[in-house]
Amino acid sequence: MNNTSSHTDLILITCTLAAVALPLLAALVNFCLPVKSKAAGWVSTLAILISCVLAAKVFAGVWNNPQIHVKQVWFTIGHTKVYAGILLNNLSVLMLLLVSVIALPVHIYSTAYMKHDDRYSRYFTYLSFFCFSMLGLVVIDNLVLFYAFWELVGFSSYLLIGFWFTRDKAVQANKKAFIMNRIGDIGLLSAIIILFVQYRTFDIELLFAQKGLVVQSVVNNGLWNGPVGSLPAICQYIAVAGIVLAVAAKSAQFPLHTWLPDAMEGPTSVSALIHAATMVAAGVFLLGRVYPMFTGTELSILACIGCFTAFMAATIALTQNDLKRILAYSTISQLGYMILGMGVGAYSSSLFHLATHAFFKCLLFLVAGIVIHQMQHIKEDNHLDIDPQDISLMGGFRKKLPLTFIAAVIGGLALVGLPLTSGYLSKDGILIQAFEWSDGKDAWFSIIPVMALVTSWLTAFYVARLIFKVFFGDFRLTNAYPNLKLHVTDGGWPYKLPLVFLMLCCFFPLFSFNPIAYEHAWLFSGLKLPGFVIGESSYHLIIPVVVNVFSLLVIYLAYAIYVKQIAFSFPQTGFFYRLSYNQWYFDKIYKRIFVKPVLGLGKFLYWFDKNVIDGFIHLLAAIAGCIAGATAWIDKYLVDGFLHLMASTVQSIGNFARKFQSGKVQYYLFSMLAIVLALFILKILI
Amino acid sequence: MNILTLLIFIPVLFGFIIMLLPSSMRNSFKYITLAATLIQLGIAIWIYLNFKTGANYGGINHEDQFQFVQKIPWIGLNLGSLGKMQIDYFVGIDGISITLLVMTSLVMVIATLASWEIKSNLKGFFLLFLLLDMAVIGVFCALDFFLFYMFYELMLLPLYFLIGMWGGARREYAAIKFFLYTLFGSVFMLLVMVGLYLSVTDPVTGSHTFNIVQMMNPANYSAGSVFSLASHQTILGMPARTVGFVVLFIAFAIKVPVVPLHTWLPDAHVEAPTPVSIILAGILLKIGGYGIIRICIGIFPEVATAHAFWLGLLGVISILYGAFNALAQRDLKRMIAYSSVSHMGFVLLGIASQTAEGISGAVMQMVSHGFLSTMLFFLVGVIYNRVHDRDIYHFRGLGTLMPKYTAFVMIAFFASLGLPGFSAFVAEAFTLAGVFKSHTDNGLLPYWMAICGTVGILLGAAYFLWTLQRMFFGQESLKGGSVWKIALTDINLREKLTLAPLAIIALALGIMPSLVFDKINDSVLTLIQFLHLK
Amino acid sequence: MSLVRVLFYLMGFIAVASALYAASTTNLVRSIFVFFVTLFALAGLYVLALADFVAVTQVVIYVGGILVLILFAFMLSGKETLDVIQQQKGKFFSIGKLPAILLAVLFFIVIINVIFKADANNLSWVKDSIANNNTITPNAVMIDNIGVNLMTRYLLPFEAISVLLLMALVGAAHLSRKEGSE
Amino acid sequence: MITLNDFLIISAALFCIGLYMIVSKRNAIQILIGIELILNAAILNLVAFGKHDSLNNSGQIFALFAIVLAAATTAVALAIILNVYRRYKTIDPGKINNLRD
Repeated sequence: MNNTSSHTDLILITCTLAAVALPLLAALVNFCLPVKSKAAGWVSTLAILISCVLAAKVFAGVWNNPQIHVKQVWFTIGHTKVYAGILLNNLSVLMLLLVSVIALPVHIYSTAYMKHDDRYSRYFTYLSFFCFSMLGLVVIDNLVLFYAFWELVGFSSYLLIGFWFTRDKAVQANKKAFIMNRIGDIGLLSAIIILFVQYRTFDIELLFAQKGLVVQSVVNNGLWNGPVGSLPAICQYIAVAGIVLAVAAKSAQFPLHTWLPDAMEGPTSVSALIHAATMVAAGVFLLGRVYPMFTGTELSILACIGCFTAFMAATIALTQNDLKRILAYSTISQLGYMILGMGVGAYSSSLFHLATHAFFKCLLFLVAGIVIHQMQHIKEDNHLDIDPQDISLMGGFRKKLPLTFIAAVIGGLALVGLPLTSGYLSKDGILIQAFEWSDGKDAWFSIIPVMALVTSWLTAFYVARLIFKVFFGDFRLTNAYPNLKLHVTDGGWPYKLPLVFLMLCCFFPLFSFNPIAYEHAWLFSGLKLPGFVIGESSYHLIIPVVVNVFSLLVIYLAYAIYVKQIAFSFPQTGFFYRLSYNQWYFDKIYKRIFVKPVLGLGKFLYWFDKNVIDGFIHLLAAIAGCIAGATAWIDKYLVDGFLHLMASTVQSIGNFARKFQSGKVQYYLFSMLAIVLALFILKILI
Repeated sequence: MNILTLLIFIPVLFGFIIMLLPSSMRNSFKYITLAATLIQLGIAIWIYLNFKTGANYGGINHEDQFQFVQKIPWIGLNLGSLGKMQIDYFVGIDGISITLLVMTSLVMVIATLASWEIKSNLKGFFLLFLLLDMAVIGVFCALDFFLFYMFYELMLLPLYFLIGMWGGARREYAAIKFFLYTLFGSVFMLLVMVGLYLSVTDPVTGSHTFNIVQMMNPANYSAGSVFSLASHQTILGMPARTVGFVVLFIAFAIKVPVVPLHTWLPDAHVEAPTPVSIILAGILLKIGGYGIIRICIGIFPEVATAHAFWLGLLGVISILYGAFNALAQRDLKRMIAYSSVSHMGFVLLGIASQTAEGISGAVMQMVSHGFLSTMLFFLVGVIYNRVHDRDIYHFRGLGTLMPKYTAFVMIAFFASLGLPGFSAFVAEAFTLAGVFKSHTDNGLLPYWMAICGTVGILLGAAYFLWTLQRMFFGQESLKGGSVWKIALTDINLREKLTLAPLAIIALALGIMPSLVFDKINDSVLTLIQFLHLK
Repeated sequence: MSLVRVLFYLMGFIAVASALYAASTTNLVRSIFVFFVTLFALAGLYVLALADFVAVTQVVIYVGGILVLILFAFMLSGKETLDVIQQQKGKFFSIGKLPAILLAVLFFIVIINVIFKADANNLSWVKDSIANNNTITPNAVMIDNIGVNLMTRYLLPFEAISVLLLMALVGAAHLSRKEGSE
Repeated sequence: MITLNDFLIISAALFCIGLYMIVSKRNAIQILIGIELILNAAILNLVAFGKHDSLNNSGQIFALFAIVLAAATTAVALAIILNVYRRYKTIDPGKINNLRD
C-alpha cells in the first residue's frame, strides 16, 4: 500500500478484487462440473451479476473522485521489484462497469442460446474466464500484468471461437485469431520491454500519469532522454509502433483485422460479448492507458489507420451476405472510428464511442443470434442444406419476431448515429473533432474527416440493407421451398430480457440529458484529458445536420432498393463490387505474402537442417569413415602386413626349428653333432 | 551425513537393492525406483525449504557462501616435483543450483512414472535409470571440476544404453550420434580441465586444485600458467583463455543444444523411449545451460563479456531456427524437440545479456522448460503408447475422443508458447527485457536481438496452434480407423497424477515467480557483480 | 716292415672292418657277434700299445661281461623283440642314412685333420718322456707298477669308481625288475 | 715303429663308426654298441698315450677305469632298454617321441 488508503478505499479495493475474482471462481467451479451440467450457466450468471453490482459500487465510489492506486511487490528480479496492483481511475472503473454490465445480459442470453449444447458447462467456464481476464485487464496497474491479461483475453477468445472445435472453419479461425493477436502481443511486449529499460518500471501510473515519466522525456539529438536514462530515438518509435501493432491486432485494425470476420465462427453470444463489445475494445482501452506516448506524427498515423480501417470495413460490409460477417465488418469499422478519434485527439469521444458501441453492437449481435437460431431451427426441422446466416435467404421476420425487429431497428439506428440514440452522441463527437483537427493542418489532412463522413453514410446503407433484407419483404426461403414448417418466435425471457435491457441502453438518456450535444454527456466530461478545450467552430452545427440528412437519404435509398425492389441494382461484376465482396483480398494477400513464405522458410530450414547441417555431420562422418577405412587398410595391409611378415618369418623359423624338436633322441643328437661339427669346420677353416 | 551427499547417492543405494533382487521380482523394480525418486524429491524439497537467502548466501565465487557444503579430500597424490595432486569431494549449492535441483528431482519422479511403459529388461533399465539419476544430481551439486566432469561423463553412459537398447527403430543411429556429439564436447573439456588444474593453485594448501570456486579467482592462477589472466598465453595463435572458453562453451552448447550443434537432439528424442526423452529434455539440456553459467562464464568471465555478442547471436539463431524447423515437422515428437531448441535459445540469449533480468530469466526458463518439456514428452508418450504412431497428419479430432488428454495438451502447449500465467511467459519476457537492457547497462547485445527473440515467441504460437488444430480439433479422423479408435482411450489415473502436478507447477511458477526468483536472486546479483568486476 | 707293424695293421683293419660291419648290418645278432671281433681286435691293439694288462681287462670285462650282458638283455626282452628286430630291413646305404654317413665322414675328416695338426709325436711331454726314458719298453713289466699306483696315487678315483659301480649295479637291478612285482 | 698317429687314426675311425651307429640305428641295442665303440676309441687313445708314462701309468689306469665305467653304463643302459621295451613295446628310439613339442 503506497499511499494513505482510507477505509472507503479499502472497501472499494476489496470490491474490485471480488468483482474480478468472482468470474474466475465461477470458471473454476464450472470446470469441475460435469460437461453437460445445467448449473454452470447459473453459476456464471450469478458470479457476473455480483461482479456487476460490485462494479457499480466501485464506479460510484471512484467516478470523478481521486484515483485509487494500490500495489504490492509481486516478485523481485535482480534489483528490480515487480509490483502487482490495482489502479482505479475514471477510465478503469468505466470499463469495469461496462464489461460487467454487457456481460450480464450476454450470460443470461447464453443460458438459453447454448441450452442444447453438449459442452454447456465448458462454454460457461470459458465465458467466465473471459470475464475474469477482461475485468482484470481493465483494473490492473502495471504493464506486465496488463500484458498477461491482454493475452489471457486473447486466449479465452481463442477458446470460445473454437468452441465448436469439430468444425474445421472454427478451428482455423481461432488459430488465425490467436496468431494475429500474437503479432500484436509481440508489439506490446516489445513496447513494454523498451519502456521498462527506459524507465525501469512497469507501473502504468508512474509512466503515463499527467506528470508521468513518459511525459517528462523528450527526443533530442536522436536520443530519447527520460528522467532515468536514455535510449536511441528509434526505440521510442519501436515502442509506439509496438503499441499500435497491439492495438491493431486486438481491435482488428488494418492490417491485422482479418481475424475478426473469421472469428464469427464462434457462438453468436460470444461474438456479441467478445468480438463486438469488450475484447476488441481492449485495443482502444490500451490506447487510452498509454495515450501520453503518442504525439504529433504518431497520432496522425493512428488517425490514418483508423480512418482507412473504418472506410474499408464499411465498404466490405456493403456486399456481404453473411449476417454475422456484416456485423463483424461493422464492428471493425466502428473500432476504426474509435482509433480515428484517438488519433485526432478526441480522446474522450473515442472512449465514449467505445461505451455506446458496446451496447448497440452487442444488441445487434444478440438479434443476429436469435435470427440465426430460428434459421437453424428451420434448417433442422426441414432438413435443408442452407447457410443459416445467409441474409439473402431471409426476409419478413418483422412479423414473426416483433421484439427482435424492434431491437434491431434501435440498434441499427444507434449504429447509424441518428439523433436521440447514444450512437449519435459519440459518433458525431468524433466526426466534429476530426474536422476541427484537420482545420489547422495541410489540405489533404482533410481527407480523413471526409472519409469518416462518407463511412458514416456507408454505415447507414449497410445497416439499412441488413434490416430490410432480414425483416422486411417475404421470407425468401419459402420461394425455394414452399412447404416449410415454420415455428419462429422471439424466444423465452432469457432472450427477451437482455434485448430489452440493451435496447434501453441505446438511448441518449443514459449518457446525457441533452440529446443533441455530445459535450454535455457525463461520460464525455468524465474522461476529458486535462487541458482539453471543446472547440467552438461551426462544425458543431453543420456536421450533425449533414450526417443525419444524408444518412436518412441513404436509408431511403436502401429501402427503395431492397423493399420496393426498384429496378436499381449494383453491377455485381464490377471491380468495386468484387473488391468489396472479397473483402479487399486481404486474406489471399496475407496467405501469399506471409503464411506461405513462413511455412516455406520453415520447410527450407528443416531441409537445411536435415541436409546441410546434418549432411555436414554426415559428411564429416563419411570423411572420418573414409579416413578410418584408409587407415584400416594401411593397418591391415601395411602395418599388420609387416607384423604378419615378421610373425610368419618367426613362425617359419620356429617351424623349421620345431622339426628338430621331434622328440626323437637321435635327431637331437644329430643336430647337436652337426652343430659341433660345423663349429669344428669353422674353426679349422678360419 | 551431508544432505547433498545423501541426495546424490540415494539412487545408487536403491540401485543396489534392485541389483540384488532376482529378476523374478521385476514387477517391483518400478516401485523401488519410484520410492527412490520420491525420497529424493522429499529431500530436495527439504533442502529448498531450508535454503537460506540473503546477500550472504550468494555463492558463485564465494566458497563460504555455498550451502550444504561437504568438502572432503578424495584423491591426494604427492607427485614430488610436480606438486601435490588435490581432488576433493566437494559438493555445495547456491541459488543457481537449488531450483534446478528441485526441478530435476521432480522430473525424475515423472520419468519414473513414465517408465511404466517399459516392458523389456527391467532390471537393466532401472539400474541405468538410477545411475543416471545420481549423475545428474551430482552434476548440479559438484563444485570440484574433476567431480563435475566425472558425473558429467557418468551421465553419458546410461543414456547411451537407454537410447540404444530401449529406443525406436533407428535407435542405434541416434544413440551413436548422441554419444559422439557429447563425447566430442567432453573430450575437449577434459583438456581444458587439466589446463585449468595446472594453472590454478589452492591458496591454502599451495597445491594445484580442481576447485571450481577457486578457478574463478584470478589471483589463484600461478604466474605464467596457460590460463593465467596476466600472462596472455596463446594456443595456436589465439589467446589461451579464449580457446579455453570456446572449448568449454562448445561442450555445453552441444548439451543445450545450440544451433548448429543441435542435430543429435531431434534424433535422440525421436528414438528414445518416453522416460529418456523426458530426462533428455527436462534435465540434460539444463545441464548445458547450468554449465555455461557456472563454468564457462564463471571461470572465463572476461572472455564471456568480450564475446557476448556471439553468444547472443547463437541464442537468437537457435530461437528462430528451432522455431522454423518445428513449423515444418510432421512428427509430433520431433516438433517438440525442435521447440526445445527454440526455447533453450532463450537461455543462451539471457545468459549472454549478463543482466540480472536476463540471467534470472534464463534460469527461470530452464526450470520452466524442465517442467513443460517433461509434460510435452509425456503427452507424446501417451499417444505413442496407445497406437505407436506420432505423425501429426495421422490424427484428427482427438478432442472428441480424448477430452481430458486434449485439455492437458492444451495446457502444455499454451504454457509452452508463453501464455501469461504459466512459467514460460515470465521467463521469456524477462529474458527479453534483460537482453534489451543489456545495451544500455553493459553494451553487450544490440537491441535487435530482443526483437528477434519476440519473433520466436510468435512462431512458437504458430507451430503449437497449428498442431493443436491439425491433431485435436476438427472432425474425428484417424489413420488407423476403428482399431485406433478403440486403442485411443483417454488418459488413466496414473497419467493424470503425473500430468497434474506438472501443470500445477507450471501455473504456480507463472503466478508466483518468486518461488524461483527469491532463491536465485542473490546468486544472480553476485554473479552480475562478479562479471562486472572484471 | 716289421712284424709288429704288420700285426698292427692287421689288428687295426680287423677292428675297423668289423666295426663297420656291425654298423652296417641290420641283423642285431650278427651285429653283436661282430662286435666281439672288434673288441678282440682292440685288445690286440692294446697289446701292441704295450698295455697288456689293459688288454686282458678288456677281454675279461668286455667280452666276458658286457657282451654277455647284452646278449642276456637281448634274449630277455622276449620273442617279440626278436621278431621286431628281425623284421627291420634296411640297406647299408639308404637315402635316410645319408645325413648320418655324411656326419660321420665329416667328423672323421675333421678328427684326422686335428690329429695331423696336433702332431702327437712331437708333443712336448711326449718328447720329454722319450728324453727322460719314461717310455714303456716292450720288455718292461708294468703290472706291479699299475697295482702300486692304483693303491697309492689313484686310490681316490679307484674308490669312487667302486662306489659308482655299486650304484650302477643297484640301479640296473632296480630298473630291470618287473613292475608290479613289489 | 708304430707311431701315436696310427693309433689315433684307428681310434678316430672307430669313433666315427660309433657315431654313425648312434645317429642312424633304429635299434637301441645297436646304439648301445655304437656307444661302446666310441668308448673303446677313447680307451685306445688313452692306452696309446699311456705308453709314454711308465712311471705313473696314468693312461693305462684310466683306461681301466673307463672299461669298468663302460661296463656299468652298459648294465644301466640295458636295464633302461628293457624298461622302455616293456612300456612301449619297441626299442626303436625314433618311435619313442614323447619329447616332441
